[in-house]
Amino acid sequence: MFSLRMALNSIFREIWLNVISMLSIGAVLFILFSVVIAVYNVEKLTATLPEKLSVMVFLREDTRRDEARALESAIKSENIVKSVNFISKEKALQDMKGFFKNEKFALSGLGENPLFDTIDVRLKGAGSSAKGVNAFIEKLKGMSAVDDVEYGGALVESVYSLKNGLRVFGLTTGSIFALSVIFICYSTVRVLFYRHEEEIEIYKLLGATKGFIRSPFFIEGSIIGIMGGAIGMCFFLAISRYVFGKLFTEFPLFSMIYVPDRSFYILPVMGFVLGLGGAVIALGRLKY
Amino acid sequence: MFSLRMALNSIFREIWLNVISMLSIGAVLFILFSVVIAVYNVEKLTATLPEKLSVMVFLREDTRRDEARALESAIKSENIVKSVNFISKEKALQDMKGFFKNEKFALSGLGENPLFDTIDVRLKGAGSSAKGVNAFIEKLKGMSAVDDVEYGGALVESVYSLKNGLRVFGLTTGSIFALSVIFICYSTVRVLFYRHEEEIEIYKLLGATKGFIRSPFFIEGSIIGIMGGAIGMCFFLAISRYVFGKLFTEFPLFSMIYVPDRSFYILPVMGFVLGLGGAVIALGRLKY
Amino acid sequence: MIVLEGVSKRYENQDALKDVSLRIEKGEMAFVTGPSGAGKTTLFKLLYLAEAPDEGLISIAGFNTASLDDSTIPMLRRNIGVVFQDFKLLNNNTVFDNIALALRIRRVMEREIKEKVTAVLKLVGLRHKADAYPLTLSGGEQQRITIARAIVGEPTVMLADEPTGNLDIENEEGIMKIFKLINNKGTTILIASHNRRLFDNTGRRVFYLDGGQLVKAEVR
Amino acid sequence: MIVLEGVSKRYENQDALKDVSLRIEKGEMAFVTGPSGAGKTTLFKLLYLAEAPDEGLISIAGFNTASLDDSTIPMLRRNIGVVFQDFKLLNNNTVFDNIALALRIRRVMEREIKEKVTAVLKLVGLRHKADAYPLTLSGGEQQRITIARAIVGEPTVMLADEPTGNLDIENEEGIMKIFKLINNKGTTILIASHNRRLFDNTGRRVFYLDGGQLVKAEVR
Ligand SMILES: Nc1ncnc2c1ncn2[C@@H]1O[C@H](COP(=O)(O)OP(=O)(O)OP(=O)(O)O)[C@@H](O)[C@H]1O
Ligand SMILES: Nc1ncnc2c1ncn2[C@@H]1O[C@H](COP(=O)(O)OP(=O)(O)OP(=O)(O)O)[C@@H](O)[C@H]1O
Ligand SMILES: [Mg+2]
Ligand SMILES: [Mg+2]
Repeated sequence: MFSLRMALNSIFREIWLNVISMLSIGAVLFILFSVVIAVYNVEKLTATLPEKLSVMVFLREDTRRDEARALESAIKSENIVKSVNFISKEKALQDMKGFFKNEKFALSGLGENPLFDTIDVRLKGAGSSAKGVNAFIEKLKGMSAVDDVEYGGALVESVYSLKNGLRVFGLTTGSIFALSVIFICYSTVRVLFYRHEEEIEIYKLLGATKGFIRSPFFIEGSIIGIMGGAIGMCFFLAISRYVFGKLFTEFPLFSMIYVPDRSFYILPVMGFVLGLGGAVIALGRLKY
Repeated sequence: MFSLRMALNSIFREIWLNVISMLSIGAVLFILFSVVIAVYNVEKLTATLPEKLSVMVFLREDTRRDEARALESAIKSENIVKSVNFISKEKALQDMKGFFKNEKFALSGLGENPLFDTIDVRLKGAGSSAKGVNAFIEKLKGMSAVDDVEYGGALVESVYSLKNGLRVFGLTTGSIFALSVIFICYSTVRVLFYRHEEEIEIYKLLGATKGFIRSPFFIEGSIIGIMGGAIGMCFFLAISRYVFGKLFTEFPLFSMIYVPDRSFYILPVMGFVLGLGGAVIALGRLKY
Repeated sequence: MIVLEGVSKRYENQDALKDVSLRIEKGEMAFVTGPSGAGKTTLFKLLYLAEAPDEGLISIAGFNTASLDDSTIPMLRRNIGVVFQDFKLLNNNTVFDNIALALRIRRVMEREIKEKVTAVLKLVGLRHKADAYPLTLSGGEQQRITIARAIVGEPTVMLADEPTGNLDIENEEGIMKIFKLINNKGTTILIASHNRRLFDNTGRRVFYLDGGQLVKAEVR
Repeated sequence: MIVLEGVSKRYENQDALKDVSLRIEKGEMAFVTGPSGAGKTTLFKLLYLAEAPDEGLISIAGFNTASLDDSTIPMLRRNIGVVFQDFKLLNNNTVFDNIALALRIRRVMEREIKEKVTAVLKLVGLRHKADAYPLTLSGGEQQRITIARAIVGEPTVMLADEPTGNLDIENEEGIMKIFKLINNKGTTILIASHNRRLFDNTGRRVFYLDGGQLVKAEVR
């Protein structure tokens, strides 16, 4: 109780200094949270990218339907494969006619069906790498019933590159930002606590135990951190409601930005941890 | 000279406190610079997007070649148009045959050329909006020689939406971050200067003029700011050399990230301005 | 109660104390005097463990100060009431809280604290200043608050460093009366002062320091 | 040189000065005394413009303090040397720089500063402490540094608030000799102190304050 009173007293005696510090912790947590949300969204976006990759397997003209079915299930059992879809050449022609009709082509002049049976293979997104995909394609090409394999080629490379690059990029940037933010919070509490040095000296000389000396400061640090986090949260909510809100209606595309449900509740918690941690480090090992 | 000595004395007497503050200003300027670079790159990327938009104008079967040419130059004179490219139906067929050959189609069975003359219209990126494009397309559709116009439709909308959305998003985020960073720098200097209040009081009581009192603090604020900016710059250089360096070789896609030449020299300058500004506001109006 | 044996303390370029030996008995009230910079405050700092001696042995309230760990130091300090020459008041706390701190540290109940603090404030004549902040007090008022804080915890040893430097004769006499009262109740008291009025004709022992050396000890 | 007419100053719940009128002539050395909390320091604060009176007129060194703007206040203060009761030394600056500050503020050349500071340090017997920091000095040493800073600028008026509270008799006499010397050179000096030794049998005027009121003025 006394510690809490001391902490509140200390905060209120120099309220503006403390409010400024809370605001700055709030601002920095807000930045961190925005960056994390951005990284998270990029991650989420890229995670879906490779699933859209498909490989077209063209079968030899002389492949029998049962052979084709066998091949289909063989491919399906591969680890890397998400789904397979057999397209007979009759169906392909049908599709094509429909397609070209719209596109102002007339294919009525075609004699014999010039198309091939194909298997449309869709690959799994998670856990697959460019290397794995290439190996899989080589394997397909080696199969007897397979005439040719068509796939993104350079595209596969660059999509995986983008995906992993963005992951590495996002995680590095995110971590560096997070470290910076942690440091700034620590620094804020540290500088704020500097003016307490004389006070701590007096406490010691009067015979206060370490616990007695520390507790008001830990409480003060925690309060500053929690308030900072809460300010950051309000800031984020205000921004996301008014700015993004407007953005969403004007540019519907942005409604695809996804903020994990109520995740911003984590800001006061982070503020608390950082404020308390900052206080602990700032006070350091008390020595008599 | 004396002011400078006082400022350096003040910094060195409590060197750790000042280094911590410099580091935290450095960190925050680094974050700001990274965000600005990111926004800048997104801007740059989106600025090129709409130029890739093309509109296909299909001409009536009975259009004469000279009519087509006249139409072509009429379209070309439109403000919104970047370039036009007339494709005769013979050339279109030629292209198509080449295309389908690779794709295992045989079009040899085709009798008469079923294709149309078309004009491929590329639009300017800058200064054009979804509205302008739609109006232009309506205008094209109204022309007598035009059979049909094919264009991105929803795509046009969403590319412009993306472009403008990203711009609004980037600028808002960037400004909010910039404001936060300015505030954090101010707050750091403010809290750091707090311990000088007694000193300033003594200066006043001894009869120092305002200029005399202020100058050491302005110098101190500037030094802290410049050092902070320099730290941020070193931080950015180190990161961009080692982290991005590795990223570039592993994921060549990322070498498209563009940092305007030597723009990071601006960090110490920003630090200087913020540090000095922080000192000016922190000291406030001195009163006797 | 207080024993020094061959104690020396040196700062960078200065001997603050040189080979000082003295012994103050339990329940005694003694004085230390000497010119400015003689080492009086340094002697006190050694006794309340703010500094460690470079040589010699110090024992206070039954503890050998050389062999104390971090848990017994605060305990020992709570047995010593110190009137600091530079007051060392918490400027952000009221007079009441400044004095109460000495009791809160001892985990005294709040109700008892209220009683005791009010009593010592009355004793030093500053009851009406309970809610004031130290910086709004006059020099002499601050000094009396410091004295009140030192005595409120009823320590077994009291060290008073120049306790009347900012006080007029009436207040000085009042404070000395309080010290005698406490001393009569059994508290060992050591007072450092230039003010001869405090110890002349008291029959108390006075130690003379000069340049860090104990040059004389006499009963006045 | 110093004129007060019907001056009152009140703090929240306290009259620190009540209807005080007094006049100190140019070149005079006078004393203010009175019990702790009488208002001596408050009187000084009004004179060096740290506080404004609620009522009455104050004139010092030819200036009416009520009609000063921000550019003349520092000029006036540079004409007044103050020995603060609580010293007000810059703890982050050396003794030399603390004293030199009073001259740097006056835009004195560094070479001259060096000479003058060394001279006053010798005067107060602390030349060997030029490079020390205030917090490493004894109470009496800090007080003498404060005195040195007040006199180094050769002010026309000197206000000394309890300048010998932490000093032994020898140092006290030394400081009083310095004050007399300066006074003989023409500086008007006002000293606040409880210490009767300073003014008894000097033939100087002594003003008695009590509870903020001027109760007596006599020549001792
Ligand atoms: N931390 C320190 N560093 C360096 N020198 C110090 C330190 N503390 C004290 N001294 C020096 O040691 C000497 C003794 O100081 P001390 O404070 O004990 O004197 P004192 O007898 O209390 O004097 P006073 O009556 O003026 O208070 C002084 O010359 C002082 O400058
Ligand atoms: N800023 C302030 N706010 C409230 N009260 C104040 C303030 N400054 C002084 N006082 C009160 O005014 C009265 C006079 O104070 P002052 O400092 O003038 O006394 P003094 O004569 O100098 O005493 P001492 O000899 O103890 O230094 C005191 O009771 C003090 O508590
Ligand atoms: Mg001392
Ligand atoms: Mg006073």
